[in-house]
Amino acid sequence: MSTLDDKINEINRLAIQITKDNDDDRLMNLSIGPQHPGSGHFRIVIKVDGDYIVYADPDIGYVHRGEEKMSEHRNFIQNIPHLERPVIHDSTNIIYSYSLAIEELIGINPPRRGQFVRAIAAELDRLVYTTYWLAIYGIFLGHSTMFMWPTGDRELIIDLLERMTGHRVTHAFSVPGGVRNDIPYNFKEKCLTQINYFEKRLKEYEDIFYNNPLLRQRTEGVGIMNKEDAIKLGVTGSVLRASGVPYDIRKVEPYDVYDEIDFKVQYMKSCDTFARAYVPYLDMKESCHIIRQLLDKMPDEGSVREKIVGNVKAQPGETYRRVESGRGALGYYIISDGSTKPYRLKISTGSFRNILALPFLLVGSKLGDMPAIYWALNYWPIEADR
Amino acid sequence: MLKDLVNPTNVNIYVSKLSDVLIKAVEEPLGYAINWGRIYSLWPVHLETGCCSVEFGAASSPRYDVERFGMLEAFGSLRQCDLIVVLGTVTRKMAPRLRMVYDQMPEPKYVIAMGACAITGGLYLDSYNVLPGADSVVPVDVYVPGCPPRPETLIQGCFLLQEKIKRSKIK
Amino acid sequence: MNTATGFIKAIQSGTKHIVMKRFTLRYPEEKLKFTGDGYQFDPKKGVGIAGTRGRHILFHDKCTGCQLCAIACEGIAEAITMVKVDEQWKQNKKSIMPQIDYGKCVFCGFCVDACPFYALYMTNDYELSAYTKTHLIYTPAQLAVKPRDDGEVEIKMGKRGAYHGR
Amino acid sequence: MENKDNSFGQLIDTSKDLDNKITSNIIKSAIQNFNQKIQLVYEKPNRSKIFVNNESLVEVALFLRNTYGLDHVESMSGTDFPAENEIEINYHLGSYINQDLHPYILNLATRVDRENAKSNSLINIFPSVEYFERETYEMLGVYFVGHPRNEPFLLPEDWADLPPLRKDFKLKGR
Repeated sequence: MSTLDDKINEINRLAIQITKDNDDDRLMNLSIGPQHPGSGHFRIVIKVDGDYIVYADPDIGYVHRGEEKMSEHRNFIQNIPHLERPVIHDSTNIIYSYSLAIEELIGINPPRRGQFVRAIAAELDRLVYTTYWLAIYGIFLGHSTMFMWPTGDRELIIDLLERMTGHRVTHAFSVPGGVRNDIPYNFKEKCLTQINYFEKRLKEYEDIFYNNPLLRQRTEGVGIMNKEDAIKLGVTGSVLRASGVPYDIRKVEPYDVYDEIDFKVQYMKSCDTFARAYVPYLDMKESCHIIRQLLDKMPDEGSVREKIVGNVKAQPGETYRRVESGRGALGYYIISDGSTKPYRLKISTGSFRNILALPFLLVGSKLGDMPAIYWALNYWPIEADR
Repeated sequence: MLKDLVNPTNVNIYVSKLSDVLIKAVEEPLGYAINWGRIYSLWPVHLETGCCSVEFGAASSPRYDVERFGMLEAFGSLRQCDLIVVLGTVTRKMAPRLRMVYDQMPEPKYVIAMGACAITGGLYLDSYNVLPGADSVVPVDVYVPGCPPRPETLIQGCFLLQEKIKRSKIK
Repeated sequence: MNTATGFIKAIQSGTKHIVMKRFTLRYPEEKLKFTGDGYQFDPKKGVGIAGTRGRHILFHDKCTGCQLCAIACEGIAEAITMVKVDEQWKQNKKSIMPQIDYGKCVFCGFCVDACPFYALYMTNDYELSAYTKTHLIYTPAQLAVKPRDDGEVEIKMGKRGAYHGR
Repeated sequence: MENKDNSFGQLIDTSKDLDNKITSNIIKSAIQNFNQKIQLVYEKPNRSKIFVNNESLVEVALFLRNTYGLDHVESMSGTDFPAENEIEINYHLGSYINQDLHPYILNLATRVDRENAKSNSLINIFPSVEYFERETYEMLGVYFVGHPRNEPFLLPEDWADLPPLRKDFKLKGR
């Protein structure tokens, strides 16, 4: 008998000691991803105290493919297919700034009609990216309709882009010197009808998703990043604009034909997750306006491409060109030594800059808010990893 | 005479013979039934290895709606899945995780390699961080080419996989 | 906005879709119709002709075996290799023609841009899935086959929303 | 390739263009403040590049941030120059506060020795540089003094090769 009692006492004593001695037991380590319905190609190490996150450390690099090193071994045209892979559903924009940089290094100017076609493709791609982002945001918050509607309406835009470029998502459409092919016959009318229909559908998103009291409760006042913090962290794109800084590369440093286009920079001052989720939606509405203007102002005739040979040589020098992509400023820093290949190529992407804000926003918030905060950062893991 | 036939040793033999006949009679239809069940409940693991996940998402969109065929219903739990779609590039950092996920899945399990990167490494043939294809990590049943493949191609690949399952013998 | 109004509006906007047309493309029965016969390139003008970038088509009577497509693909995916063919053509002294490995091909179409003799185009064929890797390698003879012409459905706009129709 | 000598003849006369006037003012005053420590490499519309010694990197960055409101890092990269046995580090500075400087990007460049690559971290001046510096440490092997986390980031945990963006790291088959 005594032995059993002793044992029980011993166990109780040990158990009490363990829970007492180790304060770290209060903290639980969570590793979210890479196999997790709400993570994607991304892992985040989180420590929670009860329900509150006290430590967050993003562990990225699951899709790091060494694009910057690879591009040193390919010529300027051969670089296009692999450089657009980081964001395949926003591939015109990621090649747009590359094209601008190479055009500057080679010293050519695309024809005017080519510039318009490229801008149309870029705006359509922004719609494709943002609708996909919105669909995943819907499924993150458990709103299945918001997965189905944007993915369905996204196909309208993908259909347009496919007619225009020849592939659903990886277009390889914008090249240094313009675009690869002219728009097909009666594209203009089709584009206008589908964009008008898409815009009508966008209004319905507001009713079912953005004005939905459940979404409001999950996002309003959650993950606040005020203006000073946003500037300090150097975030970009919709995350920055949601914090009350009206900064859009299309406006502040217009490239190609954007200085002829009349549009507003959409921004909000509420600085919370709802603002970060709402600004891309406002951007989509603005994109529809821009596309209509571009179609209207586009010259009917003319060449679309200044043909360059595959092994074109660049002037020695360096350049930094950027465009406004779906996730913010997307810059290419290219150093050329006068050969047919870049000496060094650096992609500065919006995702890589925005992910810095994730630990800042997560620490102190509740675990249940993690998906809402994480995906509202407009983060696409592959683009950050490159 | 009858007594000889029905002694305990003989009964054992009869029963075993009868069960052999029964198994033979049942095996094929039963296997067919089990396979039939399997092909219409292909549940994939939600492990995104690369950028083909965008077109995987598009495949479950209202336009293509693969759930019409009872497959690719995403967001299942790992332990209840029988299909893993390798969605693109397998990097060195992701490869151990991919194998880990594959090992945790219950038998029978099937693998679809989606996209050029998952088949041979594709564009990243000389990259320092990309493996030349998913079949160096997991055995692959069906290859779906494209970069990324159209959702139609993925659906066609799933039809091929269904055909393969239909013709396989259950153990 | 009031919470109750928000819910009612959300439900209302969803309910409207009961009467909307089905957007789904019934894939194996119906196939999409594309703009043209596939992506083509006009070397004289220096611009392409819009079209879907699917499997390639090789015109044996025009291919000269100049390897420009293979050189273009060298830095992209190394999908094209030049192989010997049995046929004899006047313009193709070496009798070599491209063979494409679709396990590597990324359908960027830069090989089509590189071809100066109108010999290599792309088609609307996209159904290429296979059980083994070797089935993905298309020989010049296989590449010469014109895909069967089907696909007649495209997105249409109606009063009850977008749908796929003829 | 790099024109490192400092000559004011390179300055484009930009008295008409407002943007360029501001940017040349920045560079002029910076050069006046840090006598001999800053060299102008080039100046183009909305882009310019200055070169500083690694010792004075932090004070120049601090001066640029406090005086002109170049408050965040757009991009940061390193480039390997094996011929000169040096690694160049570029900080692309931009501004959100100063509205006139919105389109402007200043490339703040410095060079460190290739064998013993060590540079001062700017993390206390620009918090936005944190992940960029971690990436540069990993990809080029430049140790940042003062950075709390010089550790693997993008590459696999068991990476035991050269830093991949150095020029003597060869890709297979190239």
